[in-house]
Amino acid sequence: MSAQRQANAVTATAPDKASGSPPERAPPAWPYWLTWLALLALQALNLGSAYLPLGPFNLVINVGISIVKTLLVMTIFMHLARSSAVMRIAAVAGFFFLAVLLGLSLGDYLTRPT
Amino acid sequence: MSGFEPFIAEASAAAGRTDALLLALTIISVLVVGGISLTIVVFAVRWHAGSRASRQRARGSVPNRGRMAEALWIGIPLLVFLGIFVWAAVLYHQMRSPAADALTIDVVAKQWMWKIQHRDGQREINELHVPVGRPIELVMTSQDVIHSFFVPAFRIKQDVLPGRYTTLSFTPTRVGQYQLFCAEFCGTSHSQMRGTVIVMTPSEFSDWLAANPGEGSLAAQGEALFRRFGCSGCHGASSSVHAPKLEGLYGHPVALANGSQVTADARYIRDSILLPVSQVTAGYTPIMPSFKGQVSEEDILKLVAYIRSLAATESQP
Amino acid sequence: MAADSTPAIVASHFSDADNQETAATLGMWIFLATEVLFFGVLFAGYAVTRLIHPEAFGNGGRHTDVLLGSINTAILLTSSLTMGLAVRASSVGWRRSSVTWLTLSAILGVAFLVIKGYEWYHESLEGLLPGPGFDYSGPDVPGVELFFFLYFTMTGAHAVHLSIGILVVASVAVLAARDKFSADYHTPVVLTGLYWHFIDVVWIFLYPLFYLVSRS
Amino acid sequence: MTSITANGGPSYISAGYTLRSWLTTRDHKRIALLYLVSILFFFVIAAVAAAMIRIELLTPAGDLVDDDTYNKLFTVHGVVMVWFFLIPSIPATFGNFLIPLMIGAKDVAFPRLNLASWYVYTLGGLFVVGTLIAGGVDTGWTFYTPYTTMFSNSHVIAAVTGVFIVGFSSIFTGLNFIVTVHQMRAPGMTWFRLPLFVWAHYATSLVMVLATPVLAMTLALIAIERLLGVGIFDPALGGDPLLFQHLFWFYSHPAVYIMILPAMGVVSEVIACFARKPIFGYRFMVYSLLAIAAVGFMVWGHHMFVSGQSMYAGMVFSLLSFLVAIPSAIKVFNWTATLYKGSIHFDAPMLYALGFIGLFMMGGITGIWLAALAADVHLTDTYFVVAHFHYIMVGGAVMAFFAALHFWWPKVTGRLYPDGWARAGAIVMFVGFNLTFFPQYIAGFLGMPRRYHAYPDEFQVLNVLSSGGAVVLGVGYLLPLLYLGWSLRRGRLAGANPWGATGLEWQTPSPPPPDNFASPPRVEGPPYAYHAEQAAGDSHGR
Repeated sequence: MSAQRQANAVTATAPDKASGSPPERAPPAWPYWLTWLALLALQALNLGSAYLPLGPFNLVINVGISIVKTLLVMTIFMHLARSSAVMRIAAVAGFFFLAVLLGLSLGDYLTRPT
Repeated sequence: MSGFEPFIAEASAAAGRTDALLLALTIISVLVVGGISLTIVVFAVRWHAGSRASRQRARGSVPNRGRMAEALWIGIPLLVFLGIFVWAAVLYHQMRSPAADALTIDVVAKQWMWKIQHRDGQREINELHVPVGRPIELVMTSQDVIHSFFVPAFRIKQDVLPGRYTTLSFTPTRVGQYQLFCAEFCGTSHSQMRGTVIVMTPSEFSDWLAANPGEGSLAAQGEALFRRFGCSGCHGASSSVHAPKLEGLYGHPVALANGSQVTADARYIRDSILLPVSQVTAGYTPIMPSFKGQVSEEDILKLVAYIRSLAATESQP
Repeated sequence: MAADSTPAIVASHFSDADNQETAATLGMWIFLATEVLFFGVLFAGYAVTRLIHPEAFGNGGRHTDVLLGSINTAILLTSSLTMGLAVRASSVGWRRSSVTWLTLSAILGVAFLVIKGYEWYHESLEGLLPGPGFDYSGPDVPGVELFFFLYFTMTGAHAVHLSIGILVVASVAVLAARDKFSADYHTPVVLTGLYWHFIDVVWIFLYPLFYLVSRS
Repeated sequence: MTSITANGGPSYISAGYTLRSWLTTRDHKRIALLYLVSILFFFVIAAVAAAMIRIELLTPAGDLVDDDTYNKLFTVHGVVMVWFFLIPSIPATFGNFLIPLMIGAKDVAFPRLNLASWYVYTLGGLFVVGTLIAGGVDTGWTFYTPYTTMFSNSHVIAAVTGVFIVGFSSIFTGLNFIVTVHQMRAPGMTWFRLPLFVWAHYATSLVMVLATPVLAMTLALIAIERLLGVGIFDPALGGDPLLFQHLFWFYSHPAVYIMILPAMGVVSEVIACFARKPIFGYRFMVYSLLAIAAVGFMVWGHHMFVSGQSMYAGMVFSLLSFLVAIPSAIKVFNWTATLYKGSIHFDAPMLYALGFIGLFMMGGITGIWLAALAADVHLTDTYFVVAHFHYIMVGGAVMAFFAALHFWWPKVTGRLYPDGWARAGAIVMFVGFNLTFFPQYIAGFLGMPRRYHAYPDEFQVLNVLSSGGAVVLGVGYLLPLLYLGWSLRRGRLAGANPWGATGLEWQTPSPPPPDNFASPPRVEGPPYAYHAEQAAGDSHGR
């Protein structure tokens, strides 16, 4: 962890550091702001697309955008981009087994005779 | 094959086929459990602590012997399992494919009895009379909780759900009386929800039908209900209301207002009576009121029978 | 990292602070995986019920307040930004900055709840609260009622999580203000952040499923 | 009980004798004992219910208790056995006690969470005891809708609340174990040096953590639906009862693996120790544990072949169910192969473990019958299913629980029990179990439905046999209580390693000190460094 922190280039001035330890280097803030802008843009896209008559594709686009937003939040805000493999597996596991639950149970409903 | 005949009657076409599968499973199980148990006993005796049997590895033993053994006992069970899977799945598919000329009988389950309605209007409770050799299709629904229609001698079982029709197909092959159980726990007197399936020769069966006339055929009763509930006011031939015609409807595809298509089967008609606005036919306005709570499951089945009878009369273009 | 004013508090059964932080973070991720499946049941329920009542979900979806829903979505996304910045600040030991961003996140969370509460209040006045008082006329009333049942259950479960989140963020902010954290020990902030972002992720899916159905 | 360890420091037991020292402990070993006492309490409740069921079924008429009481009895038996005994049985007790010892750690990663887990378990248990006192619940442990939500007149909400709460105790336990195994391993304890017991608990924990929340939310929906009359499961309200079954079995099928995976871990340890051989195909054993845990999530629909589920879904679930049987088969073959050219001792733990293999094999192979679609149509919801899952859950998981109890008893208490009595107990249990449950296979095969308070006369012979066997089985369960209780005061001191076993837990005194190890252990090689060639001549190898 700490090695990764050191590797980041932006130097922080740490004006409010109360005690006498040396100033720390902070990771850059721009990825957070950029992600935020991207999320808001995606939300606008989400909202806008909902008013286009696309039939079933409205739902596909809605869920697709939500997945992209989730990936952004998880990789940047939740630091999965620089986490160990174990954390990534733990993060994916829940979604994987949720997909199993949704997939196999919807499979029943979609293959029932009408 | 009839390996289990002395122990449990084999009285339907499916029973013989299922028994062959069960016999194969029995043989495989005895061989596997017996074989492994015997191996364990032999090893345990031969290599018990203090025995003089050699523990040395055989000279020149094959490298990767362990991995070969694993491959062997992954591969062989896999093949056997796949074989059983296919066999059992084919039988299952067979059970679920009703014959075209099947005799349809309606079953309504409730806590804690089975109510049966025959096409010609005969009604019975906890008894089901059927002719031998004729494919039967039960159309089943429940008035309250989930039940399950289970006839061990036929090797068949199907849950009976509220709010939905499930079907059960079988062909009785032997005259006699067989037990009918409710197999899904359904409350206080679940264990008393039993009945008898009486398989008769065709001539006995027609005698029985004649001796137990109902109040006219199911379709005729349905027609009476059709008038009584006022359905004919809109759906009747001379009605001025713009409502879908029911002649020639049953069994045919219906285009819905939302662009999708459904087949007009018992389920569709049931839903249309209880939730008319959920599946509106294309080109019509959703003006039909819901009959939920006013019409019983048995009456719905009668109405279905009536609408079905309309299909036969005027479906030819 | 040993020479710091606020040394990490390492429980005796951990080998070192890094080990302890990794353990706590992994624990949080596993907890979030259980949360995914916890909410997953409701999503599965939504999917199946929508499959059974497609029209009703369209009609129900037109009765939610898309404007307030969209504003709330933006608020929550923004709170994720502030939370991310709070974690960043605490990871380098900036006390004041960390406290500010944490407080801001909590305030945004409260704003979300206030708007959400206002929406619920209006929907209940309109008779859209499922139960004996459900008052809706139109096709497939049961389907619409189920839509609103899922709407209230899912947004309700989300709001419960968010309320817990606000309390946790507020307490962590207090701890941060009391200088309990340092660049070497700020695990509670990291964990709070993960939880907060997860709440955001849940909402990211709830938004289109309840506010953007059949708008076209 | 031994109060002083070999090196003179106090043991985890003698570290404090006050009630407070137990109720506020964070020592995983003490929490394990708290759990042990609690689960035995619930085991007794569920066993009494089982005994009353078996007495009722002696005659075809429903004459001992009325139908509602009978329905409540089997519901209590199911609910308590599944959630309050079997699920926590091995993980929360032996898993808790041994995982830190086996990996050379001082404690689990989150000791406070560990204690919280026990309190949550106890709180859930109080709800269930409260339900019982208030008059019970009659829905069956499966809580099928719409019976549970709309038709039952019993205390459904209290019962599902209890189960909802207890779910969190298993989530806490699972979370703790996963992080512990990842983060707390001693130097040199690489992943493929972990004992299979630890691997088994790792796999179990994955299931606990990922399946339990689904149950919790599903039961919450049940409670809401019953309370408010709105919900997605009731067809009268536009919902679908099969959705409940999907969600319920998404948890409850993997729940069987929560019970059986730790049992497999126990048996692997015991077989290796008493055959004096490394486990055959260690890596395959590891992979099969993980495969069972993962594929086990995808087979739940085999409980629903006649439920009205689509035929194609049925076929997919059937195929997947056959596939999940493969790794179980691998394990049985590998245990058998481990015996080959071993130096086999027949101490009590080994007898229990061999009994496990036999019974698990029977339960597993009848699982194949039930995975086969057409066969399942006839057999499901009959006593065949009852026999099948009792062979797995009682024949498998409970036998393994007793194997673990006998194997690690000296480690936990520092005392040895009389081996002759213990061997007799194992044999009585094995025989009694088969007498009780084998007739149920036949009854089910002949068509006797489950959950029947009264039944047709022709099934009486089989039911009397089964009830008779239950008496023997009951004696089998009482015997250990007697001699293990006796050993607490009178048993010989065990010493650190009475079985001559490998594994880090045997390298510390019995009972272990509060911090587990005097100095942090270092692991140099793979597990199960047994040598049958050398042990053979020595008839006791210790």
